[in-house]
Amino acid sequence: MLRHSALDHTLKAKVRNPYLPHLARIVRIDRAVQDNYVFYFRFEDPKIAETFDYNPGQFLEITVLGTGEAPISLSSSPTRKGIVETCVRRMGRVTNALYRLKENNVVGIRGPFGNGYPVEELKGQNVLMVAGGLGMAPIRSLLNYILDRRYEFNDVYLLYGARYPEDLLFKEELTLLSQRADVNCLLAVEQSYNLPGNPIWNGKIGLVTDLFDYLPELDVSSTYAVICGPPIFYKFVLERLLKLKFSKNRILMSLERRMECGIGKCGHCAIGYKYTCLDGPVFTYWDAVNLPELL
Amino acid sequence: MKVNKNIHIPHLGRVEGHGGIEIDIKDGEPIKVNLDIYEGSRFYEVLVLGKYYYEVPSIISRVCAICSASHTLAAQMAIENAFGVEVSKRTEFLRGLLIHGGMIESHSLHLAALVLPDLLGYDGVLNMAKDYPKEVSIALELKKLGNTLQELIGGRAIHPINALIGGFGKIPTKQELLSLKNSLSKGLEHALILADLFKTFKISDYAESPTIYAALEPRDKTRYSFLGDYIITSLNERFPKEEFRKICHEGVVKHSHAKQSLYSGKPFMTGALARINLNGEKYLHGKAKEIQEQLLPNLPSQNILHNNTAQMIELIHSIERALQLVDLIINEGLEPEDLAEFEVHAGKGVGALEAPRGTLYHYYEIDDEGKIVEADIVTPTAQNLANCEKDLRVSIENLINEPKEYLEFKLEMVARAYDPCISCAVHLVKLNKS
Amino acid sequence: MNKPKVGIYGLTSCAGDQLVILNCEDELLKIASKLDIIDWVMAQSKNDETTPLDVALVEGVVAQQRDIDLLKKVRNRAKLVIAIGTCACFGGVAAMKNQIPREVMKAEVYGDNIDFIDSVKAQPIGSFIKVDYRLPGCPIEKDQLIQMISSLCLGDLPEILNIPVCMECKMRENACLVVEKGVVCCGSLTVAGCNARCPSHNVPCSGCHGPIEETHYDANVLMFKQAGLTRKDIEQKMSMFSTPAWMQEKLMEEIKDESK
Amino acid sequence: MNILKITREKFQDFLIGMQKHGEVHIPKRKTETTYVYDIMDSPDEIAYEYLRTILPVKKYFIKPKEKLIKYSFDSGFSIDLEDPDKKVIIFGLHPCDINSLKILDLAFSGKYVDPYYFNRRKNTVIFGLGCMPDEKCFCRSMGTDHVTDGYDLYFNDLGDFFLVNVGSSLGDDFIKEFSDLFEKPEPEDIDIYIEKRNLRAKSFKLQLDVSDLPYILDIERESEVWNELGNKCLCCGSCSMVCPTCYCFNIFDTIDLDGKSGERYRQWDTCLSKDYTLVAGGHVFRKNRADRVKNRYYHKQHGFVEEYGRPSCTGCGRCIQFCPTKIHVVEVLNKVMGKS
Ligand SMILES: Cc1cc2nc3c(=O)[nH]c(=O)nc-3n(C[C@H](O)[C@H](O)[C@H](O)COP(=O)(O)OP(=O)(O)OC[C@H]3O[C@@H](n4cnc5c(N)ncnc54)[C@H](O)[C@@H]3O)c2cc1C
Ligand code: SF4
Ligand code: SF4
Ligand code: SF4
Repeated sequence: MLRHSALDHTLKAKVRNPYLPHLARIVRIDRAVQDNYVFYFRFEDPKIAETFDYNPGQFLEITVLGTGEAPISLSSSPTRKGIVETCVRRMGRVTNALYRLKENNVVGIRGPFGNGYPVEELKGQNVLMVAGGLGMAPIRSLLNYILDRRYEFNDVYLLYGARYPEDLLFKEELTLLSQRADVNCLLAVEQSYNLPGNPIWNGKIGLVTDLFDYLPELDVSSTYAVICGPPIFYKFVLERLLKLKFSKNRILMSLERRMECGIGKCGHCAIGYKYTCLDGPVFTYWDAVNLPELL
Repeated sequence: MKVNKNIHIPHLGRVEGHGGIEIDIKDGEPIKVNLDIYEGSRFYEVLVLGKYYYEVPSIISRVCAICSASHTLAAQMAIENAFGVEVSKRTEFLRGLLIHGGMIESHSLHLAALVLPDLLGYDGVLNMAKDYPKEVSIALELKKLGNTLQELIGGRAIHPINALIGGFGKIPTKQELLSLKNSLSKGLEHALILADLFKTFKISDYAESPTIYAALEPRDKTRYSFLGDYIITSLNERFPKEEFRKICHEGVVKHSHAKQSLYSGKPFMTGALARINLNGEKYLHGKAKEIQEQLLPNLPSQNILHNNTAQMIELIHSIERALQLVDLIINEGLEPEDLAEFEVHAGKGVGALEAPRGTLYHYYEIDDEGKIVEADIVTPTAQNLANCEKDLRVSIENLINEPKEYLEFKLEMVARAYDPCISCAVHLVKLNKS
Repeated sequence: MNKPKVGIYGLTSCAGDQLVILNCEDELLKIASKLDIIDWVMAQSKNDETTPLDVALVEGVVAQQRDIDLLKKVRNRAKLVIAIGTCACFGGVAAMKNQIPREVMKAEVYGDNIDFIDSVKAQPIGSFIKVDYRLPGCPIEKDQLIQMISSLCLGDLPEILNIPVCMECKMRENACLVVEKGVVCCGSLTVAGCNARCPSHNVPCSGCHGPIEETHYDANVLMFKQAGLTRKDIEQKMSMFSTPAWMQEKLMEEIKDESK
Repeated sequence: MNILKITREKFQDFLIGMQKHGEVHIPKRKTETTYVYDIMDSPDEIAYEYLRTILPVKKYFIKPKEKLIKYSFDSGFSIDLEDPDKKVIIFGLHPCDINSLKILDLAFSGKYVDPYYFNRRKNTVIFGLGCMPDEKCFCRSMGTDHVTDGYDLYFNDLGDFFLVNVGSSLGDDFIKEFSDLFEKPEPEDIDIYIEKRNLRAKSFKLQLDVSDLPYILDIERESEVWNELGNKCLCCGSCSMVCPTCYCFNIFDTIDLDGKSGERYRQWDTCLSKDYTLVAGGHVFRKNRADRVKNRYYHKQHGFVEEYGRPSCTGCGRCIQFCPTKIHVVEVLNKVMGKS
């Protein structure tokens, strides 16, 4: 065990305080999807704004002043500096309070935290991204990262499903993407009412798992599956992936746990000896199977 | 000119609990004068039946928040009386301190939030604060002092938890007591400023009428006190507290959830004015005595509006006495002490003390197992109800030709002068149990 | 949000929670400047009884028809209804003997043949209307109240930590009364917030703040029985006061289960 | 190692002398069966016989409730340490207590270092005190019954005198400062120590074999023992509060009445509480009490071992003494291992 050292304590007392948020200003709120707004932030300190770096799949701790803090995934890509983007679903106290804020209001941001996706490992590989509902938030970060360095990756697939067409996050962006030749982007909704006033849904109707049928033959030994969605989504998507004979450590999934500190101290997100906030939120399926309670 | 009026004040503002006044005047005669009480019934006497004796004080404290310390102590004293428990001197001092805390809090709340706005012409303390910030902040400081005291001794400002049968759970530390003493000295200065303001008021006399007064005779016959074993009245009678039913013949009144007390068929008054009338001249000392001589030189007073003046005098007395008690307690030592020991057996007991609004009586009958078989609680507000209706009648007679709104306000003032605690009044007293 | 319009109401109660508001001596004037209190019978004589309210604070238990009427009126007027105090949240002391019919109680107290007293079984306000937030306590705690008012002014409501009194008791480094003296203490069943007031005064908790969301009656009954207490004792002591509405029913179930 | 000796009387003078370096805290008796660490008014209050305080020394480093930051709508976030330079000298830590700090050091270091913890760590002087185990101590089984570092000075109580080990340069400075109070031990003194040491070694009654405990726990996840335990546990959290190595906390914000500024606090939490794993939408990951009690044992004896190579339990026996329903960690684990 560590030997007691006064010097060590003195040095550690002087580290940058990881609990201290930076101020950031809301520069834009995209209210396209009800209760799933996209917030665009810019750090007040220009130096931080320019240098803030992260991995796709990492998350922030966002403070609404006077209310509290919540962990929120980054949706933007580190390849596009200056603005950080998050997609937030209105769930409870903090998220409600965030929805009360307007453009030009300030929030506090700590981070980035968590491991994020192993992008270096993904390079030169095929990447199959599968997202359900709000799971698109972190996947979008990876997607944009890949698009910005498209040449570093092999074939890229995105399967994304939501309940209604109105619920699709980043819809415009993704619709444009489906027209691109270098990405295979497939969207599906469970139901479409084609309500008057809403654009007509010409896409696929069904579950996200149905989109697997439209995929070409995959070489699973050189493909990573990156998946994110609600619990029930994992159940069915994993079934499909295993049927395709993916190795368990080629399936990357994001997990959600209660977090208070985001830095591996408060204990809430610990599963066995893994901290979702440090060792996750991205885990391989192998880890997931071997950490009891993980799913 | 014959006057016909119907006065109905549905929510008597700024009193504890829910009450109203209903008055019908026909041909210049008040034919109906009701002090209406419609706070819901909580059946406290039934709630405590079958409960163990030690649960009673904290249940009964919930009869009324502002009198919660008085109720807790009265219940404890009644139960100790039933079992023959002797408490230590220090416990008695601490209890005294707790009572004074309640008195300081209650009197300054009443004066600040209710009486001063009336006398100065505001609808409430919050509006009055705009023009009289100093007086309001002084009154709030005093109120806080009473709460600090109750918190320290009782463990909580409302519904004390530290006062127990046989003693106290935790004894305050010397440091805490010394800092309390500091606050008390400052409070005394504040109270005297408030008393100066009182000197400038002319108290009107439209409600004045002959009244019978009743209060406890101080146990310690050397000074003004809120503890005593004998009831004395302005009819020069004196009887032991165990005979409290003599004075409190209670009857249910049709319009109200409370009961009214009559003494020999007549209404009577208990409370600050009764205490000052009966005990003031003889037992007050110090600054309280000086202030009494300035504010109420001619005792006894028959004017209920003087009840507020009497409260002002008592406020000063309570602070002075609390200062003495702190020293007495420190002298007794502050070591932890076990609760007084006693044997549980069947018995009956009465606890009586002077609560801010008047004499409070608790009576319990306990069985061999220590469970309550009968309970009876007579609160000051219940005792005062009949007298209040009498004073309202007198006021109407004197003010009959005044405009309705003015009359309403003056009547409300009479009701408020009693500082009625309606939650207390509807604790519901047991009667004709077969 | 600009100054919220607030009404403060007392149903059948000891007025303790309203008194706690008045007991915020240091903050009272500030509170008055942050909130537009337009209806508060206990503290002011001119009251607005019709304007819609942003927030209504309701104290007390429903014990008579008049309370139900007032409550419904308040609900219709107010965007947010907040129950303050254990009576409003859970029924409080007054609900202790709900198993005894009101008729019998009336007769006991007022004598027979009295028919004018309007009284219903004592119930928390949630039995009649939707309640948006609960601030328990008998009476409520000053610091929690002020935190709630501060949050309200921002348009929020504060988070109430759903932890038992035991945790606060240990945080204050008290010796556990159950371990040390073998008495019945309701700490583990009761929601924290009082900073373990009673155990810190060597007095067992009687549950005045009401239940935590998840109350483990089974384990408590088991524990006290092992400590040699009889079923009757446990029942009596654990339903001592304030908590009866929630405690007695579940507790009785547990005790019944035990006898199987 | 530098070994010295000090008589009991002079030791008291030493502690009084230490008061000029900061607040001296000592174990004091609180009630019939309990002790607490608290500030020393006089050395006569020291309860040398004490074995365990209600709250462990962690209370000095992560307070039950402490302010992390303050914020204002105008000027943003800032750190607002109360008394950042306050020096505290704690006397009386037994080996398990000193080891508990070394375990907390691990938890509060790592990728992100907790500056609040280490600031207090830096400002605190640790004086150890030897002990004689009772029937609730099982530090020997957890390997925490002795220390060779982690303290500034260590005092072995040998009746009329203490044998003193110097564990840090700072400790050495104190010895120099009070050199007239300390003396060189005689060989007989060392003999007395060895005798006492042997007696102590024989005095451990409670035992837990942890050699393959993590493995056993792995395969006994579904053991009936956990359900029995779940039925008995009140989820009161007392065990976590008193445990020297339970460090979970909640974070919450307060806002001032003026609506312009506020503070962020952390407060001890426990994995026994249902809300511990509650996420938005109401999902709770450990719904059953059994899962929660089990989690506490698994984190100490399994998770921590995988992470740091040793269990985080120090065998201090606090959770045994303060569990209202008499749940006994060693009995439970022995039962899981089939040795009831
Ligand atoms: C790594 C990670 C990434 C996330 N990314 C996103 C995202 O991109 N977009 C999005 O909308 N949501 C995301 N969430 C979920 C989001 O954190 C919760 O919805 C949010 O914390 C709810 O807070 P609230 O105060 O609004 O809800 P409430 O229900 O009022 O919260 C109550 C309490 O539970 C805690 N809590 C509740 N849910 C969670 C949770 N899921 N994780 C941690 N603590 C929780 C809060 O700290 C709070 O103390 C993410 C969660 C995690 C762990
Ligand atoms: S300890 Fe229990 S009874 Fe006492 S104040 Fe707290 S919740 Fe109420
Ligand atoms: S689990 Fe129990 S014995 Fe182990 S360190 Fe914690 S309190 Fe002590
Ligand atoms: S102290 Fe005992 S009853 Fe309380 S949570 Fe811990 S194991 Fe359960």
